[in-house]
Amino acid sequence: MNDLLELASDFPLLSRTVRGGKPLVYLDTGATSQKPESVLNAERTFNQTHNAAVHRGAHQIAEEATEAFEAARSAVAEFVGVSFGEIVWTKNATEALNLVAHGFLNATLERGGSEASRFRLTSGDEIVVTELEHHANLVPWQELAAKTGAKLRWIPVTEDGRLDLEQLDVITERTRVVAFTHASNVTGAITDVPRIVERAREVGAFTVLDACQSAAHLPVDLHELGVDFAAFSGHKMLGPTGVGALYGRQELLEALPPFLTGGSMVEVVTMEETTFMPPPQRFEAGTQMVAQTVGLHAAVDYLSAVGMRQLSAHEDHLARLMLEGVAGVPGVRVLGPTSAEDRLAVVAFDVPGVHPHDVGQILDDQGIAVRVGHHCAQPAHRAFGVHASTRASAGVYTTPAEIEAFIDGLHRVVKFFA
Amino acid sequence: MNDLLELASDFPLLSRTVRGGKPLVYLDTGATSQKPESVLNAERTFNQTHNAAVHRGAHQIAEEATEAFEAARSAVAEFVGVSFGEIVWTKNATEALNLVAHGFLNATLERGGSEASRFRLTSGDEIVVTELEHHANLVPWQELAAKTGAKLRWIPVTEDGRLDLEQLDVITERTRVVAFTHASNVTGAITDVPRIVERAREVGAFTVLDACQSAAHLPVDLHELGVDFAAFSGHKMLGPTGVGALYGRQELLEALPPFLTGGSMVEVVTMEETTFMPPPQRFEAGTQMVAQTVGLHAAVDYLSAVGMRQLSAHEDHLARLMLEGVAGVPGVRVLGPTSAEDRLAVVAFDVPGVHPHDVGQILDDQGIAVRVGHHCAQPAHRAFGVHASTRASAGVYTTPAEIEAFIDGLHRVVKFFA
Amino acid sequence: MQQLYQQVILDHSKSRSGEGELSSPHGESFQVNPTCGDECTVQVAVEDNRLSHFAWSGRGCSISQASLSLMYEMVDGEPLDRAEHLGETFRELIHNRGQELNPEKMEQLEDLSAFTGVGRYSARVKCALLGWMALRDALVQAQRTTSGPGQAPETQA
Amino acid sequence: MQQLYQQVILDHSKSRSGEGELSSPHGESFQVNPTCGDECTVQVAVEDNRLSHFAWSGRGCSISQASLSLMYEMVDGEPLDRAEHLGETFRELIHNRGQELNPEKMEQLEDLSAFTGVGRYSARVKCALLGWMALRDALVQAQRTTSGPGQAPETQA
Ligand SMILES: Cc1ncc(COP(=O)(O)O)c(C=O)c1O
Ligand SMILES: Cc1ncc(COP(=O)(O)O)c(C=O)c1O
Repeated sequence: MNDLLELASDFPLLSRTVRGGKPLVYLDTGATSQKPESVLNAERTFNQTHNAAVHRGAHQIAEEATEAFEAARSAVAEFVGVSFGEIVWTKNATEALNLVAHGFLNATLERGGSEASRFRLTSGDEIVVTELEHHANLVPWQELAAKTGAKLRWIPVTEDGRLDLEQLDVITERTRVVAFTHASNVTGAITDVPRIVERAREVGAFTVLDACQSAAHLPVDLHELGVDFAAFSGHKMLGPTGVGALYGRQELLEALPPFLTGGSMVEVVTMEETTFMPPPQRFEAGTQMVAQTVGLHAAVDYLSAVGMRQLSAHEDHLARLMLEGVAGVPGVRVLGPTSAEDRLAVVAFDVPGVHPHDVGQILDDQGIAVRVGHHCAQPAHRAFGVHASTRASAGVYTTPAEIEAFIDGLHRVVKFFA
Repeated sequence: MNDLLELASDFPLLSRTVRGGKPLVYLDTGATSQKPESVLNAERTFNQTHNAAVHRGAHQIAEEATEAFEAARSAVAEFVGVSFGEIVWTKNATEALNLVAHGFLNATLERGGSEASRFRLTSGDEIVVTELEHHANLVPWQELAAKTGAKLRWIPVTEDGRLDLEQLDVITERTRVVAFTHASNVTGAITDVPRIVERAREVGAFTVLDACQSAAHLPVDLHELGVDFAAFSGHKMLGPTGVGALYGRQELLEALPPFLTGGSMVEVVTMEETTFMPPPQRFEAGTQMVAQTVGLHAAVDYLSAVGMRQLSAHEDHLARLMLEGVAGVPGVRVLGPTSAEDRLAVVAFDVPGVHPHDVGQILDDQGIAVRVGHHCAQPAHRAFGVHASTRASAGVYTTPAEIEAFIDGLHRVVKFFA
Repeated sequence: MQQLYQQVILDHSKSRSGEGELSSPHGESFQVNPTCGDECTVQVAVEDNRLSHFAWSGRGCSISQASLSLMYEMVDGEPLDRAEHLGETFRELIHNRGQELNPEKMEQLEDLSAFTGVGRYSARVKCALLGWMALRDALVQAQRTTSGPGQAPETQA
Repeated sequence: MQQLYQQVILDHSKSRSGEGELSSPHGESFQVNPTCGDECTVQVAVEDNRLSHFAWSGRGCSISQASLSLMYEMVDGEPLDRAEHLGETFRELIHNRGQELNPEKMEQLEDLSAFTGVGRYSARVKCALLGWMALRDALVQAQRTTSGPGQAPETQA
């Protein structure tokens, strides 16, 4: 019981009501998290006091802005267990994953010089993804495959919504990239990362981890996990919208050709040609989301103060309550593991005969906010034989009472459409 | 005199002091603008009350977030004189310009189907830029040229820092794209857009306008200007960092292949392939900078309430004061037009024998914040025979007294290093 | 919730009138709601400026299915201009944020007036209109195909 | 400002000792400060573990030029380990946010101690260190090139 955190009062939005005075039960953290007051304050203070162009001005405010911006990089790097220079700011995880895929594309188009040759793809090469991926970690690889002639293959999903690691032999000597999720935003299943990394290393393939769902809910040490690249988003981990990050192993970032080009990532520019800065600047073209990185800094400070182990134990408890509760609603099928082991408090389910839109609507009417649809993972839904589902997902601020309200609400849904 | 606005008190940061109690004189608006309280409040209110994933949830907060997000699009579209569906959110202007360049690249790589064929480039094609461009509107085109085999050509700069429109014949039947700035961030010169558009139309080339500097300082009507694409950044126009926009003529956005791929921009996704949504969603992959679009909405409301004509008259007056003042400092050379006609209140200059870093440092010591360096426009500086310059730039909140303080400071710089 | 899920909507979402396929339609449109993957296909045949045959298939929520089913009942066999006019009025209703239109229009809408409450939920607007978007699109196509008097395609229900 | 722009800095930014070019250096490094386009090239020759010849060229602000000029005076002809050690101490000083190091270190730095104030201005740190980055890089190269006793290249000032 001392697993349980009581933090909701730190989050201003959570005290609001919806649909005519009903207390809000926010179970859509898997889509985007709410932000603690400390994050909102950090952004505001930056904007009111230190806002200026970074890495540019010689004036005091520009120096302060630069220091705040780089301090944020340092804090986020430490939070995920990597070095300062291995964190590249992006607008979201999607951009981070596109950055890596375009690095391969640009190398294949012979940009980036000889050190980029290790990223060149040919039609004999293969890219491996998984059937559980969010579209953000699938479509960029489809595009890369289409443009380079490389072939896309994938690790299938098991009946209980995990990656089928019996089928790791889809990773072969032809595989150049293995892109996979740390935790599914549909099934909540946590991936056995070391096993996939081991297999990828055997064949010399690069690994790209989608850490969007894990970074906010589990202790994540990317160096320890041994992946080559990883992506995550600020808005899912108590931070602002508009900021995300790419992790890349130092040596790889140094060899990867740039993606977006423009100001602040160049060394010498003539009309004819341009030389580029070392990473991470090489990948940060134009004015960055400075205030948002400062907000994300406050977010990881908040998470660290709570403690990621404590947080993950709290959510583990909530996952158990959710799974038990949903199992008690007649007919409802969970898409994903039905036990809480190696699983996030993200529960997607199907109510036979009732469309998720209708499930969500009746819950919303009771003040319960869940997500409905395919959650940007159509192939995963197809694997379960459904087109859409309803998903409840918890966060650091979620309470057992809210899970209870949700389960009650779900019973009412079934009754309404009976 | 009734040109003059007195708005500094709306901007919290401007009341701070620097370097041991000296009042701040912020003349670095060309790099990034300060934000009025109303913008900070709009973002905060959104985060505290309406924050949710947009275009996804069925719950009330998600509906509110979606409405706020699309209302921002509508306000920004109106502000620059275009239709709702012609505005695509990006993280900054740099991304917007890269989006267009990558649209051409992707079409050339045969993405986007037959309707994208109008964007395909071959080695016989030419891309025209100008010597005055910010790196953001130069390097992406260099990259596109290198990847497609198209040739890069450019309109040179005149001695007084304007585009040399006598040399418009660099735009020929081979020209497919003409990318140029609406106003230079170095010389402040405002471009005669209709003349370039007319020439581009004669030869059937697409036009891409960098409206970064103009959008915050002049009335801008992109439909009237007749350009095909345009880019601008929120942080330069009183809005938050982390948000910018691309304008694209409806018909062209409809034909342009996507750039970033992932969630929220797809229709049907299978493991093998993906179909994409119509614009603007097709270009908005992943979770967007929602709170920042809401901030930008408040920013354009603020600018509209001031009135862009009023604002531009105010800045015209400031430009005159700056130019007169700088002309009175012995030896100082302005890089750009020395008269205030067709010119922004952006004045870059060279102090012979004193490096811009040192100029900026002595000004900073007096509380005056200017920018030093090449301002992301190395070729423009090269055209003036210098490597760097000092730049003072004004905004809606700048006062004549601040310009005076700056001119006094500049006299002191010259004395210090005499 | 009763205001949104009127009985006629719940009934039609189950009974689904007009579900089927035409063997050789004059016009056909496939529409998808990208948020949820809901899809529908509408097929039409046109004769003497009337919507002589109509069929639909699809999957989706109660709102979208009921909308298609009621659409079938309202437009099948009707003059084209009446079908189009009805579509306009229905769109107007759904965009009216939960408020009724004037009594005359509400009367024209007949059972479709049950959808009034949908307008209060902006996320559901697309559900109610998906079928009508498909109808409009299918009719545009049909008008292109049928310059002279066409064959009447048969329904395979 | 007098604290930042010490007289010795202003003097050296004008006199620029050691500006020139070696005809065949053992090591050479070009560095650029991307913010402002400032550049420098440092060339070194190494003999018997001493920095036997040193020359630099470049353009930049008074801090960067004075730093190169003083560097020349401090390291030209010195044993390699002393030059490297001096670089370490100087870097430490510049990163010390405007505070002096311990008296012993300040003494070692001699005239370089005039740069103490630069550390207070984080935007200028790079200016003060650009030359020293080039020196370190050039020495790494020289150590690669010179396995045996090399030719002494001549200065063309
Ligand atoms: C003329 C011009 N173009 C493009 C840019 C790039 O804008 P951003 O850095 O916001 O992408 C800037 C500002 O830095 C600019 O002044
Ligand atoms: C597993 C996973 N990957 C990727 C993403 C994409 O993140 P974003 O939309 O912030 O780019 C999400 C969230 O939408 C996600 O849950």
